[in-house]
Amino acid sequence: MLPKLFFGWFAFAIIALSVLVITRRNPVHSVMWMLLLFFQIASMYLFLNAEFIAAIQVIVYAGAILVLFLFVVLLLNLREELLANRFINAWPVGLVFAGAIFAGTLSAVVAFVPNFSGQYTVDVINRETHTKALGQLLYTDFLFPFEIASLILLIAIIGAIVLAKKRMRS
Amino acid sequence: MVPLNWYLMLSAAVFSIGVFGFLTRRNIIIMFMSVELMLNAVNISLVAFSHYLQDLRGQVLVFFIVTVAAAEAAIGLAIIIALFRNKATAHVDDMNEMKG
Amino acid sequence: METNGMGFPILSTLIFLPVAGAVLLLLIPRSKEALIKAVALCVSILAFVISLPLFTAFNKATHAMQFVERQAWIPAWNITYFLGLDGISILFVLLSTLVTILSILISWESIKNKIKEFYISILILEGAMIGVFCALDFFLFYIFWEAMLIPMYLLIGVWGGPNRVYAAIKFFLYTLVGSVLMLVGIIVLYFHAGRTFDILDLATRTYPYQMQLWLFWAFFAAFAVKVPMFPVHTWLPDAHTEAPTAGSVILAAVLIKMGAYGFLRFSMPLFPEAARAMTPVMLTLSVIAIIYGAVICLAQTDLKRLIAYSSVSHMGFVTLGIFALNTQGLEGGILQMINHGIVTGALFLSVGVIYDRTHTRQIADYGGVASVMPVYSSLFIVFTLASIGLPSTNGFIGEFLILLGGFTANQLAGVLAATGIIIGAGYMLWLYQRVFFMETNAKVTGLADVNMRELVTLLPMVILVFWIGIYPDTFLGFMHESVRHLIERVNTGGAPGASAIAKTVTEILQ
Amino acid sequence: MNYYLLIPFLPLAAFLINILFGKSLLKENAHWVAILAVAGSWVISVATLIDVTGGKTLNQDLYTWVSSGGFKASVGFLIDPLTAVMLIVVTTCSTLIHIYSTGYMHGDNGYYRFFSYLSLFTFCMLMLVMANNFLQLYFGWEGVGLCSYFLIGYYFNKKSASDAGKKAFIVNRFGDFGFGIGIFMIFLTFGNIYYEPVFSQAGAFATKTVNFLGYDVHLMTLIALLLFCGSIGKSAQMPLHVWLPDAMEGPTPVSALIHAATMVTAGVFLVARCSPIFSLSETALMVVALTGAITSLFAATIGLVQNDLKRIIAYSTVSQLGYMFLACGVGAYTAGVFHLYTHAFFKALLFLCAGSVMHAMSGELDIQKMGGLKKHMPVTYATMLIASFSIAGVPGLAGFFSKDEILWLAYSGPSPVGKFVWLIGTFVAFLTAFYSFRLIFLTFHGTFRGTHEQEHHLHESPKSMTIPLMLLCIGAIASGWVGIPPLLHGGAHFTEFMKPVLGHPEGHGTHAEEWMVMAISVAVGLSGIGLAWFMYVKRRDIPVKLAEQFSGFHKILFNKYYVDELYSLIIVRPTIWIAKNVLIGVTDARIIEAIVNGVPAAIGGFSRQLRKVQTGFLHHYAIIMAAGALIIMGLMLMRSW
Repeated sequence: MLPKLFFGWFAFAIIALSVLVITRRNPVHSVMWMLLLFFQIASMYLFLNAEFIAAIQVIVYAGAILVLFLFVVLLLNLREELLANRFINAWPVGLVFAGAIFAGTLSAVVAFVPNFSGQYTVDVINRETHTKALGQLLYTDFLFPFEIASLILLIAIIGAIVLAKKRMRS
Repeated sequence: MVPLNWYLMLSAAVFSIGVFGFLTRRNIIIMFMSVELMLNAVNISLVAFSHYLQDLRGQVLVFFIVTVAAAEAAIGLAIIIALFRNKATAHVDDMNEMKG
Repeated sequence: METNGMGFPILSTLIFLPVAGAVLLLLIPRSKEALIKAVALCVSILAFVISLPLFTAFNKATHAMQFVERQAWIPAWNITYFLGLDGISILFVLLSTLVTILSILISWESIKNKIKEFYISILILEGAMIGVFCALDFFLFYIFWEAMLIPMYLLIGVWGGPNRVYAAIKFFLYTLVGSVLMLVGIIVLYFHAGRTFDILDLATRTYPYQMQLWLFWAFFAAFAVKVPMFPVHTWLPDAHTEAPTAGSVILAAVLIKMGAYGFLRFSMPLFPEAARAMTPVMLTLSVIAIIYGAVICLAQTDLKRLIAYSSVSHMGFVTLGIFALNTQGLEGGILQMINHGIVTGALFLSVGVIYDRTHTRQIADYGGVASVMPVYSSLFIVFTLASIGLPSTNGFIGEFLILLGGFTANQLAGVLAATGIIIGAGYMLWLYQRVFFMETNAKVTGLADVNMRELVTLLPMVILVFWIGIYPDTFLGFMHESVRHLIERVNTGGAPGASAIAKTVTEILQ
Repeated sequence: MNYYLLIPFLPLAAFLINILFGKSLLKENAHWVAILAVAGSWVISVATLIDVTGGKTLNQDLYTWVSSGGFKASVGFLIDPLTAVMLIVVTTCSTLIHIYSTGYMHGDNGYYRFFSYLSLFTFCMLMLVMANNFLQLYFGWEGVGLCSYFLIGYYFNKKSASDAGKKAFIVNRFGDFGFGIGIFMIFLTFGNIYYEPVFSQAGAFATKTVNFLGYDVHLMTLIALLLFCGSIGKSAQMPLHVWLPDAMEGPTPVSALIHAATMVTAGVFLVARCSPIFSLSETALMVVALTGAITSLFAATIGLVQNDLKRIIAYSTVSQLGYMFLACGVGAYTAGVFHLYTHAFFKALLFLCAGSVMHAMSGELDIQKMGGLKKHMPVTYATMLIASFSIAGVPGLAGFFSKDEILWLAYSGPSPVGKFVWLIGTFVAFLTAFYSFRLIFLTFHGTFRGTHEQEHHLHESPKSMTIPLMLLCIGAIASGWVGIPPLLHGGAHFTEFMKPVLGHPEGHGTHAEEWMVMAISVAVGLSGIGLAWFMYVKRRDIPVKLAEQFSGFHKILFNKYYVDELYSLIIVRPTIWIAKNVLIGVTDARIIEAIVNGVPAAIGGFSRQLRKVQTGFLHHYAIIMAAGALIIMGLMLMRSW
């Protein structure tokens, strides 16, 4: 019963925070709500035996990406935007589409029953420790994608610098 | 024990909220955040799958998604800065430079 | 790797030397214009010198491929790197290497912007052209065939006249549409013959008649556009008119020969029955092209456009000879391809010489040039006369053999085609009169006669005009065996002993 | 007897030397090379003639020119009596005219060019007459046409001259069109284009018919008529005669050499050379005879009223060439060649005299503006008078013997149209005498009608011009003496000499008839001269009155029956019109280009519509993307149900 209660709390918090994130007029507020949201998600990950992912969620998402967002929002100085309409005029269309997607996904997952069991049971992970198990997998089977991911990050760094740099000559 | 379906339904809900935000908000930064929301929805379902199927590969995927999200955020925000510098607006319906 | 009897892979050298030269040019700073030109010229001359041994080492007594190079390339698809020459293709290789030198020389002063890229394009074009004539593997052939398009497209589109972009795109699309159909044909052949691209191998098999017909028309699409044959000729005037001199020269001298070469190398030996069955259609189209092109020339006001339309007419003669399917017609057709390359190439070179001075192509802007540029006029009249087929020039030998072959195959075609000779004299002499005779136009007074460089450019063509005209055996000798073999294949391929062409009246009567 | 090779190649060498070095080195001395070469050829030709009279003939290949499959043609030489005579005609006229030209062309700034063309012409003409196969004949044939083109258009800055040159070349191409197809037919028939085997096998095909373009025709008639097409063009016969009068734009020595003595007679030479083929076809012979007869009459009538000195002689040439064809057409090839040979001398002489007159008159050509020149230029007058007597057929002179032989053989020969063409020939003889002497009287007699300035300049031409006149004059008098008929106790040596090559028809008539034909021809000739004297010396008002009385007819004659205009109307203009308005305007522009440009334009139009989908608004793309995702999701769900 207890896990279900916790889940209920997380579900409620995550959905509510999500709605808050997308409905705030001021982006700074949105970012703040999102920060809370990420903490909620990270906590939920702990209940799913994924400590490392929870850590990443906090460190990378909340710590790095959101800070980036915040910087940009502050940098842009969006005073006029705060007075204008938040949504496009045709927002009901968006609602219909989002609803349809929700309905579609729901209909697919509602009856889903897991019928597969891998080798990483809770016991195994507890014994090996989560970080080590994940690390082993990353550095063996997923070594190549891992390296590619590092390259992507490198490119993103360079790209961000090039894009955001003020043009000296123009 | 919480059934897997609940997590998936939660994920679907968050995803749909993200979609709604992306489709309806005018502010490009909020749209961007909606995208992050969708990514997180997917992460939730992946972690849940990983837990219930007892397979760590789902979490490896999450790891990569986080990486890509970071890269995407860096590039995307850089673009937004460049865009704002030229157009002085963050409202996407003020921009249609790519009109055919 | 089979041996070619030369001790080194001469054909590969010929193909890739110009490409290497282009790479070398890439490394030279663009400010060193003189060096760029010199290197381009040296590379082209070197290629020509290397190609000369082909001329002497060629064994005229056999129709087999010579100087063969063969190496597995993409074994998974059974693609080989397979080169070789026979009596049909060898002369075109020599023509290509010669014409490249001349087009580099003629562009020496007329090309003023993007010099480096210009010479790179020409050298790459040379490599691709030689590749087309040497390739004996369909895949390799198609690569060269398409590779040729790009530098030519650039030559027209970048260094051309005012309407160059339209002309370049027209040229490109026209050719591409044709080539794509050919590609389909090649793939069909590949699978039908059990996954081989070997042209020689494919040319010994028998295909179902219906399939031959379809493939014949697929290949026809590619080759007819290149020739160009009658209904698909309209890219040529635009391309020629807008192209820079060097582009026009290469286009006229080599590129449009590839269509006719394709008929000889592919359409006929691969689909002999279809070729025989389609002869009436091809003869009709050829005759239409001859007369149509010639009559249009009568009303042209633009020098290059006139010569371009005359190409349509002259290439009509070539296809007429080829599809006469007899020795005289075929040998005449092949020789006429060379002739047309020399004569029309030379005419474009000559027009380039005077265009550099006056910057106008309108015939009405000229007149009386013979009084100011006597040497130039003498050279031009030689090419004019060769173009109208005066005996002792090369044009005569080719046209005579073609008409003889055409007349033998189909009297009406021969007679109608012969009217093209009358009209040909009409427009060329009209052109010559308007440009060189009559009162001296104010726009041409005081022009300098040809300088040393231009003389050196035009003289080889003059020599070839008379060489082929007076002693054509040097060149016809290369063809005899290959042509005999080709006729054998066409006449007996598929259904043995189906028909014997080239009957004299004597035989019919007796 | 290998020195014969030098005959054509000496002039070729002279041509090469002159064209390459004439401008820079030789300049005013260019004529030396040319004259030495052609004189050398003349000497060898004479030697060859002596050899041939001794019974030698020669048929030898130099090298194989073209060979392809069963087709072979070589550069080779055939020397027989016909060739020997032609060699003499060509080299003699050529030599004399070269010498004459040194005077006539003196000071012209294209001096070297002129002589190099003359040498080239001589080379081509000699190749033509010495050929031993049809392809080499064709080479010479086109070669002389080319030289004619150059020389007619020698004063190329003049539009009329360059027009005339072009016209000559293109009109000739019409004839060569038939000639070429004739060669094809010969090859298809005999599998060979060498004279020797062709002529020896021709008899075997005498009765064969062949399908030509869907019609069954008599093979030999077809070949003969196709070859005759070439002759019509080259020898300016109807209907392709239009180029020759215009060709008078060229310098006068050229008119004398090319358009009177040698090149234009190549057509006659061709018919004579192919006599074994022509003789097998009565129809072809009849066509030849009638073409010749009609042309000679037609040209003579035009000659009556022309005022241009050279054009009158040009029409006279056309007329005389008609005469030669008339002779060949009745089977009297020897007579035709005999006339060719005598005609070369007196007609060249006439032209050179005309050149001499022009020289004196500073280029004036209108005989109405001349008159009384005989006292200023006695040599020219005397020689031209003799030439005119010769052409008018005054007994004892060259023209008399050849013309008489033609008329007699036409009258008595086996040809079915013989009597008819004899009648025309006799009438033409009258007209010829009349217009020749109209020319003489208007030019040399009476009073001078030009400007004072011109009168002041009148002078006899230099020695370099008058000496050739005198030498040719000897030819105009004496060249006929080799063919005096047996009736006049002559040996008819010419006929005997030619017989092995050309054969000779026996006239079927009595001596009385022969005397009658001769008498009539002499009578009409003399009466023509008399009438001319009466009209242009005695009663100068008659021609004017006649012209007024028959103004319509006079106008037609004066405008040469409007043939040029007719051709322009039915051939030239429609062709250009079609080229401009149909082929360029409709087929190329409206049909082919419409398709070629239309397809891309249609695709372009479609994409212009299609690109409106690209609004540039991010939300539109987002919605479409969501819709796409929904559709995919829907499809997946449907599959799982």
